[in-house]
Amino acid sequence: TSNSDGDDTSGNDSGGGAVAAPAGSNDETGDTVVIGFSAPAADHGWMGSITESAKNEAAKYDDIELRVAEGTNDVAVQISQVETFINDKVDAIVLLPFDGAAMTPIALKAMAAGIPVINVDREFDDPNAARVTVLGDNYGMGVSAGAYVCAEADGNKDAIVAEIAGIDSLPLTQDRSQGFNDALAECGLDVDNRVAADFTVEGGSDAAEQLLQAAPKIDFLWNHDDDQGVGVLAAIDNAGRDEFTMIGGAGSKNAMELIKSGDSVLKATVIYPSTQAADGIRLARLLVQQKAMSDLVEVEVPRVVQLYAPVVTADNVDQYIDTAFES
Amino acid sequence: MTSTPGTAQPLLQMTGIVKQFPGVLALGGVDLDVRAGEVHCLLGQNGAGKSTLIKVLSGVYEHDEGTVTWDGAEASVSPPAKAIDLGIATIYQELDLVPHLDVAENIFLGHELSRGGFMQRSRAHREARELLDRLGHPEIAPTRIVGDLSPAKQQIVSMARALSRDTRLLILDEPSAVLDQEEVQNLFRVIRGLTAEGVAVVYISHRLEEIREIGDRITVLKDGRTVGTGLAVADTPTAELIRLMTGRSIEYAFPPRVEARPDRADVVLEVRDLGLAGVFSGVDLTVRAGEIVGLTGLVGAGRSEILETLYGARRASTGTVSIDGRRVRRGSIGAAVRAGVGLCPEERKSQGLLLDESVYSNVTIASLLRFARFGFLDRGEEKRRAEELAKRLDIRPAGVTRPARNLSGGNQQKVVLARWLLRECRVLLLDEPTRGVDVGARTEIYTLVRSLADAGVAVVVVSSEIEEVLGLADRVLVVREGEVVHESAAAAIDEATVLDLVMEGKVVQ
Amino acid sequence: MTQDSARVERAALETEREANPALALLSTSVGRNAGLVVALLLICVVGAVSAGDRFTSSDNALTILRLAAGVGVVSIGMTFVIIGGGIDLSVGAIVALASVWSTTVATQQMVEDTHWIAMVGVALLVGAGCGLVNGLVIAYGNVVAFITTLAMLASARGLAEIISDKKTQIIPRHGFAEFFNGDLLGVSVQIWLFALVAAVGWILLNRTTFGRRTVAVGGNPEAARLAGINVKRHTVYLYVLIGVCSGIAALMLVARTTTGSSTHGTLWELDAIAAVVIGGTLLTGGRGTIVGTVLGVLIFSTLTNIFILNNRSFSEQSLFKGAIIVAAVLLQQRLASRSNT
Amino acid sequence: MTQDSARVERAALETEREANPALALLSTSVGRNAGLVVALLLICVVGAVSAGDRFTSSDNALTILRLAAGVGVVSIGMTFVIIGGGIDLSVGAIVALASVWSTTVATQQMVEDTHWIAMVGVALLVGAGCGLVNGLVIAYGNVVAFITTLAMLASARGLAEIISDKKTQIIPRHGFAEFFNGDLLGVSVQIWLFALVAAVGWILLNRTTFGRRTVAVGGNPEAARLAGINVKRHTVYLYVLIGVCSGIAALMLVARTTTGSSTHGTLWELDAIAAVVIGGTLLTGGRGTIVGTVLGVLIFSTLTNIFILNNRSFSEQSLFKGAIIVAAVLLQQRLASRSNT
Ligand SMILES: Nc1ncnc2c1ncn2[C@@H]1O[C@H](COP(=O)(O)OP(=O)(O)OP(=O)(O)O)[C@@H](O)[C@H]1O
Ligand SMILES: Nc1ncnc2c1ncn2[C@@H]1O[C@H](COP(=O)(O)OP(=O)(O)OP(=O)(O)O)[C@@H](O)[C@H]1O
Ligand SMILES: [Mg+2]
Ligand SMILES: [Mg+2]
Repeated sequence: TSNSDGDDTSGNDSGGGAVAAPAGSNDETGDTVVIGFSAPAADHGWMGSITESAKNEAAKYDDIELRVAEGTNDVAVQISQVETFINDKVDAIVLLPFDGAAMTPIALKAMAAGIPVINVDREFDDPNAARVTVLGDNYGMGVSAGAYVCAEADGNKDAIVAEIAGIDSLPLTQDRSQGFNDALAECGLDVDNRVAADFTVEGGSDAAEQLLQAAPKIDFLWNHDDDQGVGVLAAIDNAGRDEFTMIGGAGSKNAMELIKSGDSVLKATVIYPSTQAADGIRLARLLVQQKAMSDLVEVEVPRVVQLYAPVVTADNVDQYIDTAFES
Repeated sequence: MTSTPGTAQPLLQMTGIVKQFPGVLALGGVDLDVRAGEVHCLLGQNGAGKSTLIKVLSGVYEHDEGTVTWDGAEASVSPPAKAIDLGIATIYQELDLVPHLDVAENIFLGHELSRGGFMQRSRAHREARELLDRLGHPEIAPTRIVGDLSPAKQQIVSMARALSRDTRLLILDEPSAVLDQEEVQNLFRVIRGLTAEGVAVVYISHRLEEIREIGDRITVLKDGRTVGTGLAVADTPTAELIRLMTGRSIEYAFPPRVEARPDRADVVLEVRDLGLAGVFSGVDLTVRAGEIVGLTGLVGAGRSEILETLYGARRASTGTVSIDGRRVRRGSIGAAVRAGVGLCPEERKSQGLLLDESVYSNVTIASLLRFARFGFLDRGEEKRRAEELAKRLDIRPAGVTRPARNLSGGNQQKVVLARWLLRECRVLLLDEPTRGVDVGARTEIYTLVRSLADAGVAVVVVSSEIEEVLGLADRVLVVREGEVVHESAAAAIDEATVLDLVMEGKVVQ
Repeated sequence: MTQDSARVERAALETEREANPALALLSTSVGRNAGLVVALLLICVVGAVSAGDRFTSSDNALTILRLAAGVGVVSIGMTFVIIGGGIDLSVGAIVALASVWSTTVATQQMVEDTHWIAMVGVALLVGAGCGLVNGLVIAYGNVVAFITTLAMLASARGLAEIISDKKTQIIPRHGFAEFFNGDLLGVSVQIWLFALVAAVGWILLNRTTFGRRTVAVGGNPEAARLAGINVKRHTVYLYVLIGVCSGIAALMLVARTTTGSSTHGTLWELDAIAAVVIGGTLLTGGRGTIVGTVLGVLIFSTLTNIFILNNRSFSEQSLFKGAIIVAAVLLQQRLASRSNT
Repeated sequence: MTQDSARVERAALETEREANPALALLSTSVGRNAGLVVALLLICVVGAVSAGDRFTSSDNALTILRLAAGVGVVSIGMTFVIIGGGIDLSVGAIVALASVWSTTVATQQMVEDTHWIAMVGVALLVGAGCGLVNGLVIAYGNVVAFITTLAMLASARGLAEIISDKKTQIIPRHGFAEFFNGDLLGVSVQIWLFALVAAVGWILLNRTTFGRRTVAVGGNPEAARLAGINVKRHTVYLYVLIGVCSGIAALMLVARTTTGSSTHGTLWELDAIAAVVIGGTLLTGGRGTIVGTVLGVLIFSTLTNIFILNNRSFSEQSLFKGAIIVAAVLLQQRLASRSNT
């Protein structure tokens, strides 16, 4: 998984002191690195956890000075934040853009100014705009969810599949849906009802209520995001429906607890690591201090790191529950 | 009466004008002809259709039937731009200025002096300056923001605007309502100058003395119909005019004062050293039960402010107000109302009425608690009481559920009076109670105020009409530039003396 | 000229009404909002045709009403504020703050020690408190309502985020959710609450001194003041009222989602204002109806429901929603007479 | 009562002004917005103290201005609409639609065949077209501006999503971005554009018949009509004007991001209205200043910048922003005399 390299939980407040590291290891304190960090507005748990885990990660190192810009969903404001980082001549910028394509020109400008940019989650449209790209696997998430449905449907071609997407206009949502559709097509299924929410609890609840009304019977329901999932589950509870299997997305602690307990319609969730930005921070530090990734032979940090999207079920939930984020 | 209207062919002829508002026949066949160089007066009670007629004439409304002949040819005057192009300039009853533009900009609004869309500001200022000088008001700076001017000065600006175009017919709808006597004389001087140049003037007023002074011929409207047209002013006695307007004979006079009112009546209102920084100072005033005290002075002397301050609508900077011997908290209308004070404000529409609300809720608004149990209103009772008052004050039309907006000026004034009658107040403050009110209603209001006083109410009246104050009040205070310069019994002073006091601050021999 | 023609139309209707008893009947309460009723019926016809009995089922009707309930409660408060000549952009943020505050560990501790009614108290107090601040700044600080409540929007949401640390706070199971999310006579308590708030709002606006004063304060504040009404104090009351409504809406949302969150109620201010304005309340104050607002809320939620039943994309929904809103208002204008029900 | 005390104050100020030449000077143009200038200076002092020369550097000043530019251009248009008695909630959506339309394959094909000026044409036409529809519905359909433009918001964004299929559309490299995102005399073209639009707006409002008529139409529409002004037509012009401003802002955003997207300009309507209102323009129309709006825009973008520099969290920023907005308005009220520059 993404956090297999000894990353501890984002929830616990271990941040503060430096990690005592043996001489010569990557964790050894080096020259102070100033890192600018900017991400979209923390309007849902996953995004909140992104910023938080970045901060916690930075706090572990005495040689990182992190500058966190206000989360924003306005590209004009986010561009301005990056400009400020450039003016400040920070050593590296970790950027989770609201819109990857729209942030490309300013990222290029930063790179041109000699500041390495670490692109997280939402990809730029120009490979030169980032030194390193840390990606979740949105398409893969859809595929994992779809494959899980196919396996559970077990050949039943009439199974009714519903989908509650996140913010429809984001490419990541489109990728997830695409992956889901492609995987379902493999076993002859398709999405019968689809609504989009907005990653918030309230949006999830409204969308689910309407969806349940529109589809009197459902066999499988994939909900892209466990934050809005809290609302979705509340709506399902209210409607008194339990005839279907629900699959979540992102992998919140709350969702995993429900999976573990087994007494809810939520039987699985597909992980989308919220520690990407923390990885970005680490990579930025390594880059600036001209170190490499110690588990790799390479003498340079790689260009792309793509994280894996595993499915969590009751069988393997214990393995993941500690690294899950709180919504 | 300066020029003799000579030409046989009238400049303007309106025949059989019909204007129907849904549910109201505002004009039911009106004829009017106006000759170049004359002052043609329009007379009629509130709601007779005078304003509607001139709005048809200036293109604001389109008439349903009838013809308008201009200069011998049938003409269409709607929309306003067309009327303006013909040379018809109008000063409407409701002020029609833009508050945040300056004087010059208001004067030239709609026909701005401009080149290629850009304002020629210095030229506009120069020409505005000339117009204002011509109107006898050099003190109004063309760069002043109109909203800061007093209503009287705003009226002057409207006038300047009318003159800024090439005018052949000037329409004035109750221009004197916001002017004091001095200003009215000034206005007449300008009108005479215009008629001498051959401009025709249509003049609307409820003040018959003015008609006598400036008018050449008169057209009388009643209930949207012409009942007399082209009457020469000189040949028509006032009684006849009133009979035409009202259909009955009313004595146009003030109700008789009860002479030698005993001074022993209780003092109800006592004002000591009242002042409002920068506006007025040192006002002392004592009003006994049953007494009517008049405040007069020039427009802008500060009379309205005195009333508003003692009512608590403005926070006095000095002095005290006591009702029945008890001090009233400063700057609190609530306290004043609870102590039994009521105010009929100067601007009926903007300060007095909730125009879109029904008559009855306008009447009961100051006494809501009387109709409430645990906050719930008894609307039936409200309507009943309002109807009673409407009957007593003869408010027409009778229905109390109509919106106040649809009432004529005089009837709107009665609605505000009814509000305080309902509250049975001890002190009644009236600011220009007969402004824009017709002869009939005016007499009714005088009678009403007097009967209230006789019932023990202490009344304070502000009016710019000296005659009215002298006729109605028992005692008169003359206010000049924020100071009371004279106080005496109304019987002991005459109009000329008051005028001297108002103008000079002392009696010139 | 808009006003003029409206006035003329109004007068026309009045005359007609006097002549025609059927019209007179129509002109009472609901009839005054005839245009909206017709618009809503038309929308329902479209729903029935396009989605058949999936739309017409009583379950679906309840779904629409449940969706309408939260914003509906806020819209009732908004009706008062707008009639009173104000505006409140902070309702959504107040909903968020109240939802967060009533789901904190401390509040939940309190609930455990006493009763879940403590949560209700907290939410209502938070709402009333925010409303009080708004009202005081507007009435006594003379800051325009738009700016004051925009500032409150930013502050309340910021505070909600700080309190919740941007986490979604899930409430433990106790009587609260059971009550607020339960059923009564087969209808969700949420819907009952909406109905109750609307009914109380109607009575308050049409039958009490408070309502009469609200109309006066919004219609002509200067005249209201000179008639002895304490306009400033009344203005404060109005904002406290909408604050309390926001508190109630927060409780409903907490029960429905079993969570408190700083993202709750996002953009509800726009939804509420839109519902109020489409319901015929003048944005300039002085005139408006509760019935109109309720119809406005229902029109919006029915539209959303139909689009989802038909599996239409959100984009198409947006595109048509715009056109339908304008059409509804035009209809309303043609048919409606003025009223202050 | 607010008005009354304002009047008294005004009168007092006028007398003072006549006596004191320094005050007279202050009362011209910028002086009329003295409160805002002071507020902005105070904010800058806070910036300089807390962030040192990271704040005061000229690079940072340019960053602030670049951030202000896009919303700034829209705010200038909004100033006209609000002074004219209207409101426009659809500007953000129009920005999105114009950005999408000017970056479609078809438009880019056109650009290849002719010149990148074609993109400019498309964006301005889309903006003007949306504004025209808004204006016609408001002026001739008598639908209130709030509802009309709310409907346009939904429709325009919906259409933008449909056209772009919700994908971010990236423009190929040609002269367009180079020009609109380039520098001129060391200052970004975006800033020049904002300055240009503000200057043209100032002249238009203060020195042309169009501007004076806008004040008249917003201040007293009936009087404007009686003076022979075609109020309806003028209203249409105003919405076309803000549409064109939105088109310009769209071009600036496209150049900055090299993309067109249906999410561009989200909530810009609120930012623009807030800047205009904080700049002293009356929401009820009839009064307002371009200088005030520019100051309002700068206050907001400087605030944002300082928060970025100081590493403050979003939540704290929100919390303080609210308080600062109210404080700025109170300051403005204390210091400002009225004006119509
Ligand atoms: N826009 C309107 N809609 C409906 N009725 C109207 C309208 N304007 C005027 N009326 C009615 O038409 C009649 C004539 O009104 P008008 O204003 O012309 O009277 P007036 O003679 O000018 O009265 P006053 O002396 O009070 O100014 C009145 O009954 C009035 O209520
Ligand atoms: N809008 C205003 N702005 C500034 N000063 C004003 C304004 N209105 C009145 N004033 C000032 O207040 C003082 C009193 O004016 P006001 O017109 O109320 O007196 P008044 O005697 O009641 O005259 P009126 O007959 O017009 O009511 C004057 O000095 C005037 O200049
Ligand atoms: Mg009249
Ligand atoms: Mg007065």
